[in-house]
Amino acid sequence: MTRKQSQSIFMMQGNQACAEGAILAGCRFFAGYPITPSSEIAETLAVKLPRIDGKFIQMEDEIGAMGAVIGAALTGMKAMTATSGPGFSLKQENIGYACMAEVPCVIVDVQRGGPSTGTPTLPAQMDVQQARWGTHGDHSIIVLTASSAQETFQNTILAFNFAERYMTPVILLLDEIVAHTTERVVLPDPETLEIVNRKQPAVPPEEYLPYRRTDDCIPILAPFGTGYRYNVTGLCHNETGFPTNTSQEIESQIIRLTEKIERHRGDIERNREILLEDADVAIFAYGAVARSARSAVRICRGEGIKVGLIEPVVLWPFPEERICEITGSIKAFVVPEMNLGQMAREVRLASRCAVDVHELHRVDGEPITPTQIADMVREVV
Amino acid sequence: MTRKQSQSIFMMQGNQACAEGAILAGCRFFAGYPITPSSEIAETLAVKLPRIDGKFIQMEDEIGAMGAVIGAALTGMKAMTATSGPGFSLKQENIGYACMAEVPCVIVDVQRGGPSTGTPTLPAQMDVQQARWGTHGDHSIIVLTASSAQETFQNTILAFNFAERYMTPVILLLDEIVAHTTERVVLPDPETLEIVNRKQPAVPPEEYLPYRRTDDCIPILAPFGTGYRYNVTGLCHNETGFPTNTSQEIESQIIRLTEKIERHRGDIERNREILLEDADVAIFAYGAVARSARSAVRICRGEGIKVGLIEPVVLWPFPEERICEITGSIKAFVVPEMNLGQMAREVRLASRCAVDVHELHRVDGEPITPTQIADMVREVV
Amino acid sequence: MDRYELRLSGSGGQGLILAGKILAEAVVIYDQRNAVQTQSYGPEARGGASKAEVVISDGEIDYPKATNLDLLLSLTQESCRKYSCDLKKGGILIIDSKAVTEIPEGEYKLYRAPISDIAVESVGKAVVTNIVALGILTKIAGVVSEEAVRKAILAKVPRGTEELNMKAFDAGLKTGEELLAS
Amino acid sequence: MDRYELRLSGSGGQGLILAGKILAEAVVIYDQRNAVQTQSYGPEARGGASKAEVVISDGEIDYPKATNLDLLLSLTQESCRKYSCDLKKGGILIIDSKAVTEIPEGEYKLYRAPISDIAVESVGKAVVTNIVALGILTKIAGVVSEEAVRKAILAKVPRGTEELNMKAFDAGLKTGEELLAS
Amino acid sequence: MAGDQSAAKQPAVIKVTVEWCKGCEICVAFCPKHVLEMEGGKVSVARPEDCNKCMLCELRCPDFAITIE
Amino acid sequence: MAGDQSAAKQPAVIKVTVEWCKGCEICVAFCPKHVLEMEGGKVSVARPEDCNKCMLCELRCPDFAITIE
Amino acid sequence: MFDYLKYIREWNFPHIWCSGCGDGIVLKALIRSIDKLGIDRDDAVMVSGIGCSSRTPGYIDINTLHTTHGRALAFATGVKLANPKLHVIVVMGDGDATAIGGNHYIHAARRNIDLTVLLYNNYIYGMTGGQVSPTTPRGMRASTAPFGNQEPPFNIAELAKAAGASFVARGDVYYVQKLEKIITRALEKKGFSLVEILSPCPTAYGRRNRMGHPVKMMEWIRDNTVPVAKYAKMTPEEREGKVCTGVIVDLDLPEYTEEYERLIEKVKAEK
Amino acid sequence: MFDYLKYIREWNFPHIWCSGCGDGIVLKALIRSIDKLGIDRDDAVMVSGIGCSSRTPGYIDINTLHTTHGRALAFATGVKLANPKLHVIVVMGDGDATAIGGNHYIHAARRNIDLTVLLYNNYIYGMTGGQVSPTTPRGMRASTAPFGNQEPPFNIAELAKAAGASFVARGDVYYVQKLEKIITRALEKKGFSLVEILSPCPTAYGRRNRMGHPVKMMEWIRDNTVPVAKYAKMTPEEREGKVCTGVIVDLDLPEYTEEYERLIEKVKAEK
Ligand SMILES: Cc1ncc(C[n+]2csc(CCOP(=O)(O)OP(=O)(O)O)c2C)c(N)n1
Ligand SMILES: Cc1ncc(C[n+]2csc(CCOP(=O)(O)OP(=O)(O)O)c2C)c(N)n1
Ligand code: SF4
Ligand code: SF4
Ligand code: SF4
Ligand code: SF4
Ligand code: SF4
Ligand code: SF4
Ligand SMILES: [Mg+2]
Ligand SMILES: [Mg+2]
Repeated sequence: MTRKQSQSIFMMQGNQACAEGAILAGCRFFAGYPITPSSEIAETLAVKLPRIDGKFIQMEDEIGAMGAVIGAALTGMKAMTATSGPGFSLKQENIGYACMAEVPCVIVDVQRGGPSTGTPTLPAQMDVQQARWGTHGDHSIIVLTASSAQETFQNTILAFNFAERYMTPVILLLDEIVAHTTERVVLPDPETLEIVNRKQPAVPPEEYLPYRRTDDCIPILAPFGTGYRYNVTGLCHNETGFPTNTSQEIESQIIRLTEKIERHRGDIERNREILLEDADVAIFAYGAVARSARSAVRICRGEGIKVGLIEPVVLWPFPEERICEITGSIKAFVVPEMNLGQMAREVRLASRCAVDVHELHRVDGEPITPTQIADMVREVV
Repeated sequence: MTRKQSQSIFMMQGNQACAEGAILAGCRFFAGYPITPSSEIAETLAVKLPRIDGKFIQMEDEIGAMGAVIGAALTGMKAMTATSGPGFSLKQENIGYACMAEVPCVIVDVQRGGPSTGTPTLPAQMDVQQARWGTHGDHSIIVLTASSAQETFQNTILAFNFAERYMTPVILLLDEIVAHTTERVVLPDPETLEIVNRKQPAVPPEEYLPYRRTDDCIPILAPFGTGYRYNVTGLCHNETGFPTNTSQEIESQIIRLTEKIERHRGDIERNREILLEDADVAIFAYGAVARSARSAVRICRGEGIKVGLIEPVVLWPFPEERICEITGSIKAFVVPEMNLGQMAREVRLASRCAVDVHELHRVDGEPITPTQIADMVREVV
Repeated sequence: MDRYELRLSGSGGQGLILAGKILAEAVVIYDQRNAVQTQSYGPEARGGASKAEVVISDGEIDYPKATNLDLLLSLTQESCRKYSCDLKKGGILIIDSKAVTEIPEGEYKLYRAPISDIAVESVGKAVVTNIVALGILTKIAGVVSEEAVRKAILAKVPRGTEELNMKAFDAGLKTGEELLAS
Repeated sequence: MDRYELRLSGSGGQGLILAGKILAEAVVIYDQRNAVQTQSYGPEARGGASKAEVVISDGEIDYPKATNLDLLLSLTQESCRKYSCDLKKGGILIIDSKAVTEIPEGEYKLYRAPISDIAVESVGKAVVTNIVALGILTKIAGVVSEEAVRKAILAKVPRGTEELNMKAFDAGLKTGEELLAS
Repeated sequence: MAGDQSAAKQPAVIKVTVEWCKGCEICVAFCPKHVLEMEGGKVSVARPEDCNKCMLCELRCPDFAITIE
Repeated sequence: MAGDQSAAKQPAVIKVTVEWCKGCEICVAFCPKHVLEMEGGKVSVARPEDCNKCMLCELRCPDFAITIE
Repeated sequence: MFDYLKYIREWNFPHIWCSGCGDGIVLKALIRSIDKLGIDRDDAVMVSGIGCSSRTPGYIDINTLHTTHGRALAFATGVKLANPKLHVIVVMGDGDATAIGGNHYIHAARRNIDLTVLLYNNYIYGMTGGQVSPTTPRGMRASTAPFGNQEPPFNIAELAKAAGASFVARGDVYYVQKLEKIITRALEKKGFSLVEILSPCPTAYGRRNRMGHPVKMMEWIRDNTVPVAKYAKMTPEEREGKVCTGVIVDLDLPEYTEEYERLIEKVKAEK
Repeated sequence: MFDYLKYIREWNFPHIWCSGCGDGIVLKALIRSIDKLGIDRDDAVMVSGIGCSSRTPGYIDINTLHTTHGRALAFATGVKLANPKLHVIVVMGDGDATAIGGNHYIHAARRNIDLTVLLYNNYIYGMTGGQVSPTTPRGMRASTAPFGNQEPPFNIAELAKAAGASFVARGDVYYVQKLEKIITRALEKKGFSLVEILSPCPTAYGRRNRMGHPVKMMEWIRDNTVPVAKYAKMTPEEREGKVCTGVIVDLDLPEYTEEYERLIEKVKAEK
């Protein structure tokens, strides 16, 4: 990573941009376990964190890394881990713990092809459903993505902000192309960044209930060591944080875990839209594929084809309403993905099957090209 | 478990029925790690397997258990493991390995409430989406369920048969009610059971390709030690079983993993249907909830309400076509689930949003009652 | 019979789960009717209140839990307090009169006997309280044959304790008879 | 300029990834235009053929991979064989004439020089082959300023090796000039 | 051991939190002075005057149910 | 050590699989008789006549690229 | 009179442990040690896994963290590294620590991170109803070893020692004053301090192995534990069936979080 | 002339390992041992995890199973227990075996299941480009220990010993004839047999630590390994920086699958 002297322009990989974003978001703890194509995130933070009093630890495995991140987060630190598919699978149990105990943290999954070891160095987008459903039990979760190093930088910050605001693990799903492409990143003046820090209790310890049922459904967890002695558990628990076996308390907790995300869709959802106003066909694309989709829009518009593009920044909660709205004004969706149609099914569901959803799959480890997308758009029109 | 002398009628829990089914299906290897509410499966097999030259091992953790099962299966044995949510999450990486390497085996997940440790002893159906998407990477998978001890017995056998026929891990999803309810089970004469054993190579070792691209997409893996020396890997591989980086080979493999299940939907799908012919409302229910749904149908029919019931035995691949057909003749679906609507979304998708899908959720650790379902049916009519 | 629901309740370690299993097996295996048996797991099952439920029917039993009890057996005050509200109108409540002193209000038939004392008196051991209770219940509920329960007990209790348990069962039957008669 | 695609290819350990990074940084940081750089990872990167790609443009660069090459640099026979088919008509092929003896067919402009020999001759070390190649390419492609590349080299090479690398770069520039002239 | 003696002189106050006692008998079995007994499944202080305040019952009670003052 | 002597008498046949040799120099560096040399990044057999058939080059070649007969 | 109430969460009592379960005895010893050392409750964190013993956090009034099965040491590593000022006490069962948690166990020991580990060894999986554990002695019965356990057990303390722990000890709930002293030393020690504690499970282990009564289990401990010093002098035959208690390892080794602070200083100085 | 071709999958050559990587040297020693013992290729199974060393199965013509990272021993346990007639050889890297795979490592050793384990220790994560490993010596550099590793490393062999392995040894690729002998003994041993092998990684470890050239790494091994017997007589100061090689443990202990067969016999007799 080299910096231009006068301005804050850098050349960096998506993985490095992620590390930079984390630091500016206030992340001071990273626990990880190396895995291609995510390792540069760890490697960058191994160099940078100690310089700013942060802590970097390479744990014995991904499960331990996820556990350490949660432990650190409970002391009030902003904490993160990064991995790829196999490690993401291993982290699932503890990600569920973070959901249940409502511990803010960020998990980066740089996807590879799969299942299993699959194609460790080739791009894919095969973990998008896993990011939503990978852990057992009912819960909701926020999942972001990014299509460039610049967006990776920004969305890493966003991920931390969401984690802190909603007291929840947030997943950042990248792909190998975004992670490993070195490109221009403009780092803004840190002062100009919106940084969210979790709420602190406003009541004295005697009155404090960590999981108090509030209007916004979000708990306030005091950092360990600040005089608020409470209990954190992965068992169903009540407002005090102690385990419960009472049906009402169980129900209220499980529903709240989903509600606290669902209810704030308005704040969470973010889409980047291009030329959708008059479009007949809408491309739905994310990650590196969105880049190709942008080119495809340009190509097709050049040919007079009315095509637009929606790029969700937040994959989950899925932008149901927006897709539904768009459905009203278009004739078809085209959904190119480096998987076998994992998000296309969501588009179909959100569009209430009112228009055709054309799927473009690529699972051979090669990126989807602008031409491929343009071809399908032409076919569809 | 006590046997009636003259006939083969037993009283047993669903968990015991699962163990009995496994034995009759030919399972001779169990590796597990204790977890409520699944432990009785292991405990039953710990007693029974050594008596029939089978092997039981309690591994150090669920990850190891899943690994041992795959290793055993590759020697030609029928092998199984059983767990609950937290363990199911941990097994996901190696389940993905079994998908990728196409190793037949059965994984039982007796669901608890969650996420995380949740409610270890209370019923839930919160892992149905995880069963489909829990591991990273694109793949397809067969997931069965059961609503009684008798069905658990039968479907365990079915699970082994599917595993052996399609060379794939098969998941049996139970719930705590089915697992722990002691009830009557009639064990059929073993001779009358259809038992499938995986194919053996028909060619000599020199001509043998373990992952040869066949019409039915299903590989033939010779047991280790029988003279066919080949390689098994979780990396993308070609017909020989060796790792590949060639796009065509990668693509062909990833697509085949899904194809081999999708193409055989006709053989795999199984639904139990009640009074759907003239129904205005169809209840879609599975597991213990299906029992309550049956009562609800009886109650409602008694009141003259035209309601029917579809109980999928196979949850994944989801019975899309059948749901689509049913959609044509009904006005609404009612989907009661002990989760927040995980299968309801599939019903909605399969019905192409053509009729209303009414969701009935219960996540407080209590079973859904017949009355609850009947009430909703009445409301909907 | 359409559906007969029983709940045996007390504290963990009183052997009520076993009693429930014996009852259900008696019905299914020896009386050749239908029954399902469930029980509480979890922290509840350790120390605190514990319960076993049996639902008996001549048809299929869809919903396996007992929610509208025909009969409740309570060996502890706590379990009686907790579960008596689930008794249907006109249902049967059997209590250990030594343990349950606070009798809940409601329209039910009450039978009380010093069940654990009877166990100690009949065979000298409190461990068979569950079997004594089973005898009382068999008599009072009248939904399962004595012979069937007897066979089921013999099939399920540890070898060497058969006689002891038979004695306890007989003592229960006798108590049940007396209660019915009084 | 709309889009200019380069690929630097050879074998793992020849420093082509670094060369690609230097080139991209020169364009972006010092020439203040746009560029993206990608590379091959994986088994390929170890031992076998290795490649770094740079796409240069004045606008946004959506698709980051080079598929229709304006310029291909090949330092090994294997990489030349593998990648030359991606050269666009009229594109530029620069090869190390010692390593690549089998010249692929096609409509392109061919430049050959004993690049690694030049490295050894100019500074006595083959390790700077990548920088020599960068010099040649800078001259021939004409898409990045010499000054920018020079600065980028200085910013990226290990401390203490600056002079060495400048010499190598100069040797490359000179070779490039000669090639253009010839 | 003057301390011991003076302590022994003052009679021990043995407090039992009955609701917490689970009747494990550990305190009873290992009381060197046989001060304690079981009664109705719970501990009962039968001979408080014999107590030597060795504290062993308190130290070993798993249920925080018995204390010596 | 008659065996050794007679073996030494028969000149060694040193076979190199050039396509497999990755030029690590291990064989060259540890050949006690300096039989081998590097040439163009690969091993080359410079002085076969000096070889004492100690086999060390073969044993230590990571690439199955050199054998002694 | 020692005031336990100050340290417990009275509202959660009576606790869920069975009659005669040793876990409550350990908790009391720990409380007395904390009190003796004057550790501020606000600065103390207890981290546990899943199991009967791991329910301890529910009862002690400090910062408590009940994690996932086997992962307590990983969470605890995060807590401690993030805020080295906290006293971190880790509570685990034998299954939790040495079966599913075995990897975190050896790695936390290797790093010699300053955690005080109380490992309740009851030779069984209590919480889940009596399955075999990596510490179940050979021949003993468990629900998943119905014919007697045929696997050799771990020597938990030796494992910690080989992995690099700076303090390794073993105590039991019969000799409870000795246990308290050991726990106090472990709390004082800077570095990974393991205290393995023999804590009987009459319900899941005792009943299956002819020690159903809590008193029998206490007697077993009384009769089969031997102080380290004495054990050292015993012949292999004499050692058969005996368990040594006391401090086994006490070394001065660099502690992980202190080393980390040193690294930070070094790196910042270089910058 | 030894015919390696009989045992290798020639069509996969040249292998993926870097120039000077020690892994190929180990493979050859293993092949010679297999040949010497006359093990039938059809009855031999190699199980590996993920890593450079774990790519070995691609090159040897026996039954081969390349599993997931760290889990080789779990898969191998399944293979061996299901069919005890198979010779099961497990190949793992230091990260694979002792980082993510640490739990399976200690448990397979504890069970003393008959697996021959070749643990390639190159002090680094080779495959993923040079991250620190639990065996990286203090002070050495890795991509995730850019200021020098501050964690103490495992003594892999001591760990296996403490966990219960019946055979523990260490070899290296410089003294390759000795290595071959050790591997042969390990293959012959009935029980869990660990051979830790110092196998250099010039690319990911050497380059970062002033040993970029394969020859330098071989020299390091030559100059810093000491035979067990000699090591035993050295003072702690003399031992500093040295690694002992040879057979460290060789005990007669009950083997797991044999014990299991005994259990089956017993249970069947009881029935
Ligand atoms: C991932 C996972 N696997 C399994 C379990 C089930 N489980 C809960 S506690 C436990 C073992 C308890 O044994 P131990 O650690 O010895 O603690 P004890 O109850 O004996 O104190 C198990 C297997 C779980 N909760 N999570
Ligand atoms: C679950 C999982 N985590 C991480 C990885 C990435 N990974 C592959 S190999 C490896 C480590 C390799 O090191 P080592 O085991 O020492 O083998 P070497 O390459 O040095 O021979 C890692 C971390 C993976 N494949 N799977
Ligand atoms: S203090 Fe000692 S003597 Fe007194 S009651 Fe307790 S155990 Fe007995
Ligand atoms: S030790 Fe405690 S719980 Fe046990 S009997 Fe005595 S007072 Fe009761
Ligand atoms: S056999 Fe020995 S002497 Fe001959 S070339 Fe090889 S290493 Fe040198
Ligand atoms: S040891 Fe082998 S690979 Fe290395 S230089 Fe010699 S022949 Fe070539
Ligand atoms: S089951 Fe065992 S360990 Fe658990 S609380 Fe009961 S006695 Fe204690
Ligand atoms: S990276 Fe290291 S371990 Fe991997 S092949 Fe290269 S030298 Fe060997
Ligand atoms: Mg235990
Ligand atoms: Mg390594």
